[in-house]
Amino acid sequence: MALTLSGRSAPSAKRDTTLRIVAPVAVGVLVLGVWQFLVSVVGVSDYLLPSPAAIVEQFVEFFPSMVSATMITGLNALLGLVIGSILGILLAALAAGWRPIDQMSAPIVASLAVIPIVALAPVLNSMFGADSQFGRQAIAGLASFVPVFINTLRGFRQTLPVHRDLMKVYAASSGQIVRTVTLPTAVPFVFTGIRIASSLAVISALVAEYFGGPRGGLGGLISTSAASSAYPRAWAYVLASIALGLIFFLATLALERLATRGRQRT
Amino acid sequence: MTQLPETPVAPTRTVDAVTVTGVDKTFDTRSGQVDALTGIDLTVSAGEFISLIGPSGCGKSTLMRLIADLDQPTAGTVTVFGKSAKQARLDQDYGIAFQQAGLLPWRTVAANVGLPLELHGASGRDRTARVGELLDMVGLSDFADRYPDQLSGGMQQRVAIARALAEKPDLLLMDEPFGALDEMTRERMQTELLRICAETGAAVVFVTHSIPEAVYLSDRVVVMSPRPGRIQEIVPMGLNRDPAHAEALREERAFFDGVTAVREALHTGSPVPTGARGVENR
Amino acid sequence: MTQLPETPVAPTRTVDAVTVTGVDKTFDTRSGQVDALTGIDLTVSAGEFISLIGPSGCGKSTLMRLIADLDQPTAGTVTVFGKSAKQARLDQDYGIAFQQAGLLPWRTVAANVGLPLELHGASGRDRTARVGELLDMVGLSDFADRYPDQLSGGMQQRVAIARALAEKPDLLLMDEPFGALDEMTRERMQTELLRICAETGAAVVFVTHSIPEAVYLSDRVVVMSPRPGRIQEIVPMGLNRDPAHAEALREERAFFDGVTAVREALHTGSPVPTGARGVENR
Amino acid sequence: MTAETLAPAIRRRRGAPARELARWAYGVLGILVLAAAWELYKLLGPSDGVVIGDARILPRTTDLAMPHTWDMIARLFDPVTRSATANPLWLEVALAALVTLGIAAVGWLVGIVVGFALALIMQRWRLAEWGLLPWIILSQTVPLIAFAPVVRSWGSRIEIGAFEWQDWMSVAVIASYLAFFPIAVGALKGLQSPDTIHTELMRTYGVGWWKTLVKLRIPASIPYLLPALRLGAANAVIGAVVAEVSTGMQGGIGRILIQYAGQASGDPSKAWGPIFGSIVLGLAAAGSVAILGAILRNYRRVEINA
Amino acid sequence: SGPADSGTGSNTGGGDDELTEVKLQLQWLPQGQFAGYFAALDQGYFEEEGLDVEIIPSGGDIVPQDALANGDVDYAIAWVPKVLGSIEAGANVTNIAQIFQRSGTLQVSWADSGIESVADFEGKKIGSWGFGNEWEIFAAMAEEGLDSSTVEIITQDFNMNAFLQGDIDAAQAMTYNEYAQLLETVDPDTGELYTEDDFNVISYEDTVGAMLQDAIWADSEKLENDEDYQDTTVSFLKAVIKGWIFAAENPEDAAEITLAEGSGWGPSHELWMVNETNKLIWPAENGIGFIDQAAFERTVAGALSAVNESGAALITEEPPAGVWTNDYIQQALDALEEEGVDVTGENFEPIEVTLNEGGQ
Ligand SMILES: Nc1ncnc2c1ncn2[C@@H]1O[C@H](COP(=O)(O)OP(=O)(O)OP(=O)(O)O)[C@@H](O)[C@H]1O
Ligand SMILES: Nc1ncnc2c1ncn2[C@@H]1O[C@H](COP(=O)(O)OP(=O)(O)OP(=O)(O)O)[C@@H](O)[C@H]1O
Ligand SMILES: [Mg+2]
Ligand SMILES: [Mg+2]
Repeated sequence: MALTLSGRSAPSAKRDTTLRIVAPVAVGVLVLGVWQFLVSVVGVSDYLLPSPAAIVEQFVEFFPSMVSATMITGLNALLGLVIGSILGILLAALAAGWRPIDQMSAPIVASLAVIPIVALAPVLNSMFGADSQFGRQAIAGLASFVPVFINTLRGFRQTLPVHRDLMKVYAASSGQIVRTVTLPTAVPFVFTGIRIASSLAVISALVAEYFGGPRGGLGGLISTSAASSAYPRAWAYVLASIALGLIFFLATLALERLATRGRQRT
Repeated sequence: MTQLPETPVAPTRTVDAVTVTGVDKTFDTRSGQVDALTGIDLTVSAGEFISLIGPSGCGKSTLMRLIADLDQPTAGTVTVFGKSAKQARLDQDYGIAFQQAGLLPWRTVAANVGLPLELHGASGRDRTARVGELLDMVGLSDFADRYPDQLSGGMQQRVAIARALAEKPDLLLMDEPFGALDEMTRERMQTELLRICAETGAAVVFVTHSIPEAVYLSDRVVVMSPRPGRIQEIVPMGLNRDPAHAEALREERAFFDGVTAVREALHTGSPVPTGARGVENR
Repeated sequence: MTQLPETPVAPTRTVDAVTVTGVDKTFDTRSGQVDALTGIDLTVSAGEFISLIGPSGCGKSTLMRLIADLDQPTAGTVTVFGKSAKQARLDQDYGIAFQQAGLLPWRTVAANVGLPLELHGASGRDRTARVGELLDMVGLSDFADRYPDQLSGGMQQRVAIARALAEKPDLLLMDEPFGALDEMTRERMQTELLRICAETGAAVVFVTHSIPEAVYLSDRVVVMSPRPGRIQEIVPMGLNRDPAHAEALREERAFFDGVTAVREALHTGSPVPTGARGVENR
Repeated sequence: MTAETLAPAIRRRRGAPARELARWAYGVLGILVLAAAWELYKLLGPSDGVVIGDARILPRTTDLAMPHTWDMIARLFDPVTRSATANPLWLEVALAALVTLGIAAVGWLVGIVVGFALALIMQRWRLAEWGLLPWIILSQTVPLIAFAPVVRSWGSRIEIGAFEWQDWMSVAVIASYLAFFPIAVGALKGLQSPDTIHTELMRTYGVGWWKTLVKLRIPASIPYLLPALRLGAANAVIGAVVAEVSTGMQGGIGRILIQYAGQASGDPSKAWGPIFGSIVLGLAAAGSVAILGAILRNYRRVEINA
Repeated sequence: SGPADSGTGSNTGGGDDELTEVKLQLQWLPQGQFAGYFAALDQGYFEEEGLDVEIIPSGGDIVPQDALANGDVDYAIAWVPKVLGSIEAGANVTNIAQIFQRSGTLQVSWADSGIESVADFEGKKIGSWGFGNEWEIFAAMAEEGLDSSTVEIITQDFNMNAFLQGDIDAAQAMTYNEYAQLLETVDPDTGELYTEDDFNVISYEDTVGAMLQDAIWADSEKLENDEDYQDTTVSFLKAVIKGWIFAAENPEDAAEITLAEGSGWGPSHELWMVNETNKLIWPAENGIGFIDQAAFERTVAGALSAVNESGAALITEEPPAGVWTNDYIQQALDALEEEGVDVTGENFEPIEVTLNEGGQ
């Protein structure tokens, strides 16, 4: 079965599409069922691991606060993602155009790629002030910057030699080359970078809330709820943050698909 | 294939299309110098079809790139229609097609064909008209709004040829344009190329690996030998290239003789390991 | 090319190598059913060399995959040396080679050739000996410790052929094995393949797009036509395939006649768009 | 993760020594330029930063917010505290970094085992891939901090004979949670990477899934696995640091990170020590995978950018 | 001289198997705030009582009462209001000793800010650490009719930079820690350290919002059913009391001990912390750790009235009856008094501590 790579039949093609949706849902339901079973029947203490039912109940009860918290954190993540992506693309363009910039930025980008957000959050908070959301946006921006930069730079280097030759043949100006070949080639890579960055932006914006600033975001409420042992509520906020992450992921995935529409697989 | 609206043009220029004189090309690589070409002399008349053939690495592509001014010779000169290669490139005196069609995947067929016109500032109206003409010529009018990945390899190659013809060049440079196609499609494309050349009167420098292809298409076949790349022999073909006759040609005695002549010229340059081989040249 | 230590083996099996009877193959795709093959009947005798030729999509690869038991027919039967295709696969009765050499890039040439032996538990000693023999046969003894990326395309293809021969199969299946090579290398490989076949006495089913290649190599050329894939005609070749004569053959009248015959058979199946075409069959 | 666009295979070239040297020189220059920009902005920028509307788009330049680079460096060589037995800051940071590195390594190994096992299951059964992959992707949107206490609490109940759950194990588990993800995705991509031609070849040899796995899929996965392992190593370090902060484990860099952050009002330069430490730590972890790559270079004859 | 020589955590019995193993969960990193426990360990008081105590520090997300409720540890140090929330969520824990008799929480603003009382918070940016440390603020604000819609609550970092840089108008600060951080910071205008005169200080102890802080919590169920645990509890409390008495009498030594246990503060800051912590404990009218019913009820009342920014109340109903007990602390106090130990600290005198820059 793993080795048959030949074509699949039409009914099975339809079945595949169904299974692709059913399978993950089934896994989810199964896990939730076992979880609920452990808590409500086997009697695993629901103190630390609340039952799914309790979480949903809290989610509903605190729905307005869920929404507002998701908006606050989501906005931070979004602004961070946008700022980080723009910076990443601009710097990548510079680095692609001028090799020394690339080599000079290498150690800095490598460092940014491995630095834990928790390490930078307190420092950035002092630098940008704890009274605004900007520190968090800056953190989400930094986290987004790295994958966008790396992927964009790679994208700028993907121009096919045959396309370069073609442009030379047409005696195209460097502006024309960038517009007609370099940029369109890089676009799918840029969007791949943005997709990878989107999850990072959300997580970073969330974690940054643990280190000070205005309250009301998801991160802060998760910790506040957990600190008073309101675990079902804490997990309800976690649920909201998963939903937020998912929205970001799906939105950027859709963007990526849009950008690569009608492209040849090379 | 629809008939081209314009009447076929006879070659108007009297000056030679390409003149290559004493050209050497050496590449500096990490592992030392590579002599890709030495002492190349070649003249291509206006409207003439010549093929470059030879084993891999003999410098066919390099020679074509020198003519296209995509590389500069280490020694010697290349002139195109009496100008320097660079000037000819800037004047868009030639069109070019490569082994990979090299279409821009994010552009439709029409936008790909119109690319050179767009880059050189042709007005939208003129462009649409010319692109329509060109797509007619290569028989792809129905595919104008498709993207390259929706086309077969042969169709893509036809788009590339249309693009090369966009600015009505008097010289076409083609580097194994049919290399990736299957035999039958290839034969069809060859016939079409001959028709197009007859219609436009352009000179062609055609790189290929296939002896029958070279023989079928060319006025003269330039046989090259490697290490360092030299011209082994130039084999003139005396075939009747009347389009009406094109298909029958492939089964004629003269065609097979041409094949044999080119084969023997090739084998003189690089010895065949086993079996008897002909040493006579035509 | 070194001489093979063993003496050439005459085909020992008396049973036919391949028998295909009334085979249909239909693919279900999203856009509906595709009839890849219909009513295929074909027998390949032991030691016989047959080529499958035909336009792209006519089902050549599909037919070969059915023989190799990489796919199952929708109707009809395929037997290989009198057994079911599956049994023949499990018994390693055939060797196979594809258009891409398909070598494992992380294995040396020797380890690639030895792969099937290794998988079937041959002892290290036996393996080394057999790999040495095979590399001798394809003339790559000096490259045993190289990696595939250090070889030219032709050399890679020779390694793939050596690998296909590793278990001394009585049947070789080859799907456009020389498709990616340049003309000169290709001719050389063809000559070598003939020699190897003569040495091992294996039957060969050879898929190709090149008419001269099919004519040069085969005892019989199976010409296929597309939509749905059928056997158009089986053209027998009566050429003198004595290895000493191999090279001269390409320039003989009989060879060109064979080419013409196959061309015409091909064009009967799929009409040629322009020009006159022969309708006579041999 | 879907159709990750892979760059065409490229051959790794070893640069000439001079070029290599230039690369390093430019790298150092880059750091110096960054430091110079920091100082220049600190000199010229307004002390309350550049504020447009409500947003401070450039940071404050006070010593509290932006200590001098030389102060940060100098602070590394001062003792941690004035107590007589105190180590210099860099040593304290280095010791803590080593502790964290050890834990991250354990987490990384666990992540490799789990990630690879998942990839195998998903490769073997298409249904498993469809059922699990979305959840694996989703798992990375769960904030780590949410379940650090749960892990610690569950762990503390594990006591089998002489084996007792240690705090650092909770940290390692959380580190592995971040590390397994790229490895699972990369390994899956790698295991699925062999061309049809190769899998069919194995089929013509009449061998089953296991032999195909050992002889074909695993070797073929290595070019995909190496970048995944590198990402996994960096993630393991990040996870370990976060988990140390979260569970309050002693001895590691996460602990001194919050401790020194707490002292930043009186000693702003000190807080940068563990930041530098964690960068070095992450680079070391990611760099050590490069050694693995060198050992396995014969398996990377086709280079993949993942 | 003591088991502390081999450090915490590692001395699990070491052959001396008569000792009862006890785990104590702190609510933060090791520091002077917990000097009494570390002193009891260092001075061998636990050992004298037949206990082998492991002190477990905590970090950002470890909730001590949860660790206790889950059976991870035997005793936990935690603030009363936070535990009240946990109890309502189902934690079965009992306050057995109210070590801090007074609240040490301050709201610090600049001297010229005009924030003199909780009522002045209106429309201001008020700092708090979150993690359940904000309930005193919400309770005090509730009394003044303020809530998160009229006061902007901002989460503070681990340090006072947000306040020093003017991001927040009034910062939450513990007398023993953050307030000291302010006093060890150089005023960029004068080049000298800030002094107490530079700040307005509101002490929650003086407001209705005051809540009980560091208390020792035990597992209610075991307390009820497990006699060994009851005995251990009394022994444990005895040793803890002795530890705190040691810290009161020898603040310098106590500071040394916590520094050796891994407190990362500078020496002067550590000493300040021990000294200020002592002030929150001593004098203890009814003996250290004795729970004052009135104070407890006031905490409960505050917790009932406080509503945070997500609209959630800390607790919605009175905690169950068994939430605190003086039984065990009383036994421990009595036993010690019999030995002639002063457990009220009648004569307690804090020392004067001079803070150095950066707490050094
Ligand atoms: N840019 C380059 N740098 C270094 N060497 C080069 C370069 N381009 C070509 N060469 C070398 O020059 C020689 C001729 O190459 P060229 O591509 O012209 O051969 P070709 O005849 O087109 O071969 P093929 O039939 O394989 O296309 C080869 O040895 C090749 O390795
Ligand atoms: N796995 C498959 N699923 C669906 N259709 C298939 C599949 N394999 C082949 N086909 C279809 O069957 C027909 C025959 O294909 P096949 O690959 O055998 O042709 P071919 O003669 O080998 O062509 P080529 O010369 O291009 O290799 C084609 O129309 C093809 O689209
Ligand atoms: Mg070439
Ligand atoms: Mg095929």
